[in-house]
Amino acid sequence: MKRKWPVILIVLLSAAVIITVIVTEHTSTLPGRRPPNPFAYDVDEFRSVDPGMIRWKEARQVELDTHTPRAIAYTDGKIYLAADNELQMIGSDWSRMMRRILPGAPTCLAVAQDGRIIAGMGNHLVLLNSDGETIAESETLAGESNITSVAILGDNIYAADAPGRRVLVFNRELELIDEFRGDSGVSEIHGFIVPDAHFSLAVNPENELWITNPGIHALQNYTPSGRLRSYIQRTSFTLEGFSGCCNPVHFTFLPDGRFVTSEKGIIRIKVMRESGETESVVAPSELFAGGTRAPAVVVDNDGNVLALDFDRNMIRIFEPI
Amino acid sequence: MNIGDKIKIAKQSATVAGAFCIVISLLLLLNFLQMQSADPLDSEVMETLVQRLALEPGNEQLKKEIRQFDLLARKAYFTSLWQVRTGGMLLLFAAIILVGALRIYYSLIDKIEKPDKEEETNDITSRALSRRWILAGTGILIAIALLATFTVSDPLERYLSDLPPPTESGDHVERITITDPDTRPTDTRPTPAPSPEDPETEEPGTKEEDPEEAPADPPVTDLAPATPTAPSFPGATTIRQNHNAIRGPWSNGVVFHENLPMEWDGESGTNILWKVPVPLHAFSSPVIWGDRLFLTGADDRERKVFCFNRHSGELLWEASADNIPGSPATPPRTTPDTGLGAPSATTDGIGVYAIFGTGDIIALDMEGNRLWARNLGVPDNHYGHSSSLISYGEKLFVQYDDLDQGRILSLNVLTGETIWDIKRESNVSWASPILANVNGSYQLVAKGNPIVAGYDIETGRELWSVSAMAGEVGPSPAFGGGFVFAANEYATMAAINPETGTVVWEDNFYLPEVASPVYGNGYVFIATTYAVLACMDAKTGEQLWEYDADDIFYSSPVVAGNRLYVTDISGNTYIFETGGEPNLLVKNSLGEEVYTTPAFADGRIYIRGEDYLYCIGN
Amino acid sequence: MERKKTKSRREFINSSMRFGMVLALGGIGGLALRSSTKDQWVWQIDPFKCSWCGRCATNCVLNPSAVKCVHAYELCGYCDLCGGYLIPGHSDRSTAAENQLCPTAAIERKFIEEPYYEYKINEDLCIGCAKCAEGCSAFGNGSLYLQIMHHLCVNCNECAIARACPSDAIKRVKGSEPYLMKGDFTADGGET
Amino acid sequence: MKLTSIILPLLLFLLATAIPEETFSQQRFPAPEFESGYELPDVITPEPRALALEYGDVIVLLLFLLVTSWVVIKKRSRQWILWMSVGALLYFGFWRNGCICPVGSPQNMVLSLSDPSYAVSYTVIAFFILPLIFSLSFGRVFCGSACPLGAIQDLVIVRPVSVPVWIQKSLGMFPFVYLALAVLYAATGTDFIICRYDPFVGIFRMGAEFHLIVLGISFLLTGMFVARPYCRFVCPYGALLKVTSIFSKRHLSITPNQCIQCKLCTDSCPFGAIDKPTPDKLVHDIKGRTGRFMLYAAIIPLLMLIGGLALSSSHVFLAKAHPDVYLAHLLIDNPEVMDDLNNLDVQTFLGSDRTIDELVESAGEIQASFYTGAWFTGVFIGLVAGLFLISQYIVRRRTDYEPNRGDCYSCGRCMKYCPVQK
Repeated sequence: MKRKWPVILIVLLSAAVIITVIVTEHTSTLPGRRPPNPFAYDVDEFRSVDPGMIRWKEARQVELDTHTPRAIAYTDGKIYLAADNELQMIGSDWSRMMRRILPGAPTCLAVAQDGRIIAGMGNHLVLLNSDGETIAESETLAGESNITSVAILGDNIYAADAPGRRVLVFNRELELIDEFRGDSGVSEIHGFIVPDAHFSLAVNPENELWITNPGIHALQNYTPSGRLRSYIQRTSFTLEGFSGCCNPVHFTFLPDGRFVTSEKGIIRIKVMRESGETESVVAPSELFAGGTRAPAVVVDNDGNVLALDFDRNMIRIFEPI
Repeated sequence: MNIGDKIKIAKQSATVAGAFCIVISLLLLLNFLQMQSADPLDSEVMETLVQRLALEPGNEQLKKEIRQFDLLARKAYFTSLWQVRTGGMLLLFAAIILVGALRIYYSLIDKIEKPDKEEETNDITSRALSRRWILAGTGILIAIALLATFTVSDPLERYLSDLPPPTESGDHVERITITDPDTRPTDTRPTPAPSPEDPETEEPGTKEEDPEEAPADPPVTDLAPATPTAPSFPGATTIRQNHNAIRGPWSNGVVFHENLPMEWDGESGTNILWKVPVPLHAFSSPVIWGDRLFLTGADDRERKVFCFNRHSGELLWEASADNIPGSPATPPRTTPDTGLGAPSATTDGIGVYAIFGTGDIIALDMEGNRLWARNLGVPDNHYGHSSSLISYGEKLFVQYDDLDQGRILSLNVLTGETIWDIKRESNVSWASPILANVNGSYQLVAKGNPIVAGYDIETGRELWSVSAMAGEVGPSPAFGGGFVFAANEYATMAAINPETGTVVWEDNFYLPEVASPVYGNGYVFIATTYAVLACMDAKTGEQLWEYDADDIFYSSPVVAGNRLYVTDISGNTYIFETGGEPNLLVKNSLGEEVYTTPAFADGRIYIRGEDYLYCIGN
Repeated sequence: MERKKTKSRREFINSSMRFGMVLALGGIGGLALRSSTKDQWVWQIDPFKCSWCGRCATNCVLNPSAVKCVHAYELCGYCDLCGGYLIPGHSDRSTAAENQLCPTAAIERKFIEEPYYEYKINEDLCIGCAKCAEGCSAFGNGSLYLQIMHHLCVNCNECAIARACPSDAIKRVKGSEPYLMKGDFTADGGET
Repeated sequence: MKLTSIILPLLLFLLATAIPEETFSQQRFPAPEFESGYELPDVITPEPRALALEYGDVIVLLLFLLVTSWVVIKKRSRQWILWMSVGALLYFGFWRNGCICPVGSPQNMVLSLSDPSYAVSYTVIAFFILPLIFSLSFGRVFCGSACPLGAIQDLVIVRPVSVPVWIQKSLGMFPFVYLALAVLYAATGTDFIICRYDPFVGIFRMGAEFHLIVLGISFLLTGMFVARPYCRFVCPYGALLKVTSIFSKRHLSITPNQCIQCKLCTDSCPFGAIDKPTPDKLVHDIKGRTGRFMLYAAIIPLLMLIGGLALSSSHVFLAKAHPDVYLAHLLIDNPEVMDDLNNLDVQTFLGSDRTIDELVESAGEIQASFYTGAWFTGVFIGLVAGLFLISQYIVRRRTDYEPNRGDCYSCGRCMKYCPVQK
C-alpha cells in the first residue's frame, strides 16, 4: 500500500495534465484565439488611400443578368457590353436596346461614330452594324494571339495582341495592313513587354493613340504609323505610379484628356494627368475587396467613369464629387 | 552473471537513460522556448535596420550589417530546427532504452510468484460500487451538458430578430437592373375574350352601357381570338422612350431624352420647328408615342382627340367622343379655368385613351378608330374633373375622386371593362395618379384629400396610405430617390417612404397649388403659384434655393438628365441645372400663355400654348 | 441439465448478436461503398482561396511545414520589379539580403535576358510562410502560390492547417490530381 | 521510395498527356519568347504516396490480423505477440506516421455518409471493417498486436497497478461517449476529434505542436503504471471492438486444458480483464437480481430520454466547436473584434466575399443539425449508461478463470503465465 502512493500521484498528475492540455488545445485553436501572423506582410499601407485623393463617388451599380462580362464600350449615350457570348446595347436610361448572340466570345469592343461595332474575338476581329449583325470578319491571326483591346483612329482599327506583344493595324474592311511591336529606338525604352493577358490601347479626345506597356509600367503615345512619340513611365509601389507585374491593365480618357487607369493586384482606378502625376482616385481597392480582376473602364458623356466589375458582374458608375 | 548483477545493470542503465531523457527534454524545452520568444525570422532588429536603410538608401555599411544579421538569423533558425530534430531522435532512443531497462528490471525483481490475496466477497460490493459510479458518471455527464446549456446563449436568433444586418458599405449606391423590353409581364396575361354576358355582369355603375356599343368593339373582339398572342403592351423601356402620359413616362415628371433644345424664341421663331393652331381649346397636355402626338380639346358641344405627326405638325386625324351611352345630355357645369378638357390623354402605342369632364372615357386606336367608349358617371366636381389618365399593360387607371366619394378604377384598355374599382378615403381632388416602381414592382400612387396612397395595380388593394393633404388638391405626386413626394398649398410638402408608408420629412414653406413637384438627381423641385421655384434636398427636405420667376407656374416642372425645365404661364421656360445651387442656364420665351406641361421627345420639346402647339428643336 | 440449457441459450444469443453485427457491419460498409472511391484523399490548398495568413508555416505538424511555395512559371511576368521577391522600399533590385522579402531567402533570382528575370523557389529553404505569395498577388500575377508538397505531407486524417485556415482554403482532393495548379484554368482551378 | 521514383515520372507523363493540349495553349498565357534560349523550369509537383502502397497497407494490416489470430488461438505465444506489436509500432506508427489507422476511421465513414461530396476511399473502409470482422471472429486481436497506439502503450507498461473495478467500469463508459461525440462532430463536418486529440501521433511523427507532445508523454507516463490508459478509458474504436468482441466466435483462452485455479493469470493481466469464477453467493442471489435487472431495464428508456434532452439542450455549446458557428457568435457578441487587426480569422472573414448574414445562416444550419445530432448522441449515451448498469446484474456462471471477452486485448500475458501445458 505504501508503495502505491507515488504511483497514484503520478497518475493523477498526468490525468490533470492531459485534461488541461486538451482544454487549452481546444480553446486556443478556436477562431480568433490564435496568435497573429508572425510572417505578416502588410500590403495594406499600399492599399490605403488618402481620403482627400478620392474625388469620385460610386453613384450606381448596374447588375448584369449575364454570367461572364467580357468587355465594355461607350459611345453617344449608349453602353455596349459584351458578356457571355452576346453583345448588348444599353441606353442611358438602363434599358436594353439591343441584345444579340455573337459568333464567339468577344474579348474587347470598340464603337465607331457611325454606330458600327468592332469586336475582338480572341484571334480575329468582327465588324458589326448597329443592330449587331455581322458585316465583316478579319482573317484569323496565326499562332498564339489574343486581341485584348481594340480602338478606332481615323480609317484604321488598332488591335492589341497580348501574346504576340504587338499592335495590329486593320483598315475599315478589317484587312490587316500593318503591325508594330513598339520597339521604336527612342532612348532605352523597350518594345511592348506584356507579361500577362492585359494589353490595352485607346484614343484620346485629341485623336492620339495611346498604348500600355505594362511590363515597364508605362503609357506610350504612338503615331498612327506606330512610331513612339512620347511616353509616361511611373513605377511605384504607392499611388504615385503603377506597381508590380503588368499595370495598368485598362485605361481610357476623360473628356479633357486625363487618363483613367485601372490596375490589377491592388485593384484600383485612378485619374492621372497628362503629365503623369496621379490626380485623384476614382475607386480605391477596398471597393473591390475580394476581387481578382481589374475592371474595364469607359467614360460616359457626362464624364462619369463606368467600370465593368468582372468579379461582381456589374457595371459600377463613379461620378466626380 | 547472476540475477543480482542483471538487476543491477538494468537498474543502472534505466537510471542513466532516465537522466539522459530528462536532460534532452529540458534542452528541447529550452530550445522551444527560445524559438517561441525570439523568432529570428521575425526580428525587430532586422526590421529597424531595413527601415533605416529606407531612409538612407546609399548606406553601404548598413547594407553590410543587414546581410550579416540576415545570415546569422537564418543560420540560427536552421540550427535550431536541426537541434529539435536531433533532440527528438535522441529522446526517442533514450526512452526506448529506459523503458526496456525498466521492463527488464521489474520482470527480474518480480519473478517471485505471489498468490492472490483478494477476497471472494469483493465481487458483490464492487458491483454495487460500480453501479453507483456508473450512475454518478452519467449524472456528471448530464450535469455538464446542462451546465453548458446555461453558459452558452444562442446569439443567432437575437441577430436574426433584432439587429439590422450591418451593411458593410454605408455609402448610398443606387442599384439598377437593366430593364428589358423582352420581359414584359403582360405577355402571359390571359387574353380578354369578351363573352356576351360580360357587359351585364358589370357593376351597377356601368350597367347603362348600351348594347349598341358592342359593334364598336369589333377591332378588339376580332383581334383577341384571331391572334392569341394579343397586342403586346410596351415594357418599361419603350415607355421611357416615349411620353405616354402627362409629365412623361409614369406621369412622374422625369423624361429620358438626349439633345434637348436649350434655346428658342417664339417671337422670332428661333428653333421653333413648327407651330400649328390648336383645333379645340383645353388645358390638357400633349402626349407622344413614336412619331405621333395626341391632344384633347373640349367645349360644351364637343369633345375631341387630335393626332399630329410630331415631325411635321400635320394633323393626321381627329376623333369625337360622342354617342357614348350614359353621357349626359347637358355637360356638367365647370369653371373656365378647368373646363371639360382638363385631363390629359394617355397612350400605349396600341391605343390612345382620353377622359373628359363629362365622365366620358374613350379609347381609340392609333389611326383614330374607336376601340370602345363608356361613361363612368358624371363627376360631381365644382371646378371640373381634371385627373389625367395613365396606363400600364392592359390596365388603364382612372382617379375619380369627386364630391360624392373617392374612387379609383382600373379598366381593361382593350375592352373598357372594369378590372377593379375601389372606394377610398378621399374627398374631391384634381391630382393625377402616377406609377412608382417600388422594389421592382409598380404601384399606383394617387393623391387625394387628405390621403396619399399606393395601390396594388393588379387588385387595387391599398398598400399604404398617409393622411397629410388638405385643401383643394391639385398637384400630383412625384416619385424618386425611394420616396413619394406629395405637396399641396395649405397643406404640406411630405416625403413618404412607400415601403413603410411613413412620412420621412415634411416642410411647408413653399407649396404648389397647381404644378406638381418633381424629383431629379437627389433634389425635389416645386413650382408655386406665387412665381417661386424652390429646390429641396430630397433626402432631408432642407431648402436649398429658390428662384423668383416672372410669372406664376401652372405647368409642372420636368427633369431631363441634369436639366430642369419649367414654364410659367407667360410662356417663359426656365432651364436649370439640377443641383444644390440655383443655376439658371437659360430662359426662353414662347410669347404665348402656357398652362400645360410640355411633352418631350428625342431632341424635341412640344408645348401646348393657349392657341398654338409648338415643336421646338435645334 | 440446467447448465446446459443456459449455455445453449447463451450461445444462441451470442450467435444471433454476432449475426446481427455482421449484418450491421455489412450495412455500414455497403452504405460507405455507395459513396466510395478507389482513389485516396490528400490535402491541398486552393490557391484562389488562400489569404496568406502564415498559418501554413506555423500549424503544420511538420517543421518546417509541408507547405511550400510553388511558382507557376507560365504565369510569371519575369519582371525586374517583383512584388513577391523585393521588399517594398528596397534600396536596389538586387539579390542582396536587404532587398529580399523572403525570410529564409528561398527565392532565387536569376537574370535571363533584358528585361527578364527568373524567380525560382529553393524548396529546402521554403517554410511556406506565404509572404512572397501575398506580395505576388498584391503586385503581380499571382504566379507564386502555396501548395502542399505531397512527398513531405504525412497526410493526416485531419490536416492541422486545414483546421487553422481562416479562409477555408485547404480541402481534400483526389490523390490522382493532388495539386491545384495556377496557370491551369482547365479544371475547377480557375472558375471556383 | 524506389517504387515512387519510377512511378512518379510515369504518372506525370500520363497526367500531361491526359489533358488536351488545346486547353493549355488557350488558357495559359505564353511566357515571353526568350531570345537567349532560356527554357521554363518545370513546376515541381511531387506525387503523393502511390495508391498501390496504400493498398499495401491494407494487406499489411490483414497480415497482422491473420497472424495474430493464429498466434492467439493456435500458437499461443506471448513472445510472438510482443514482437508483432513492436513490428506494428514500427510500421504503422513510426514508418506510416500513425496515419492511416483504424481508430480514426469511423469519422471518415460517418463523414462519407453525411457529406455527399466526400467519398470514402476503399482503404479507409478496409481499415474500418477488417479489425471489427476479426474481433467478431477471434476477439480483439487488432488491439493485441496490430494497433500502433496499443503497441506503444503496451511496451511501456512497467509497473502496472490494479485499477479498482468500479473505476474501470465507470470510466469504461467514456469511450462510448467519446465515440458518440466523435460521430456527432464528424457527421456535422466540424472536426475529427479522435485524430485531433490522438496523443501518440505526435510521437510517431517525431514532431507536433508542443502541447500534443505533452499529451503524448503524459499518456505514456501514466501508461507505465496504469496499463494502456488510452485503450481502456478513451479509445472510441476500442468501444466498437469491445462490443463486437463480446460476441466473438472464438476467443483467446487462458489455459489450453483444464484450469487448475492457480490464480496466477489474474496477477499477470495488467488490464484487470480476467473474470474470476463466479462466487456462490452471487449465484444464489438470483431472485433479487432478476427483479433489479427488470427495473433497470425499464429505466433505460428514461435514461435515453434524459440523455437526449440534456445533450440536445446543449447543442449550441457543442456547435461552437465548429469554426463558422464560433465566428458567428463572436461577431454578434463582440462586434468590436471586427476592428482587431490582429484577429486573423475575423479579418480574413471580413475580407472574404461572405457576408455576416450568410455566415449566420450557415451557422444556424449547423446548429440545427447539431440539435438533431445531439438528440441521437444523448439517446445513445443514455442507452450505454443503462446497459452498463444492467450489465452489473448479469451474472454468468463461471467455474474457471476466463478472459473477459470485452476487455481482453489478446496480449497473451496470461497464456505465458498459465502453468498448464498442452
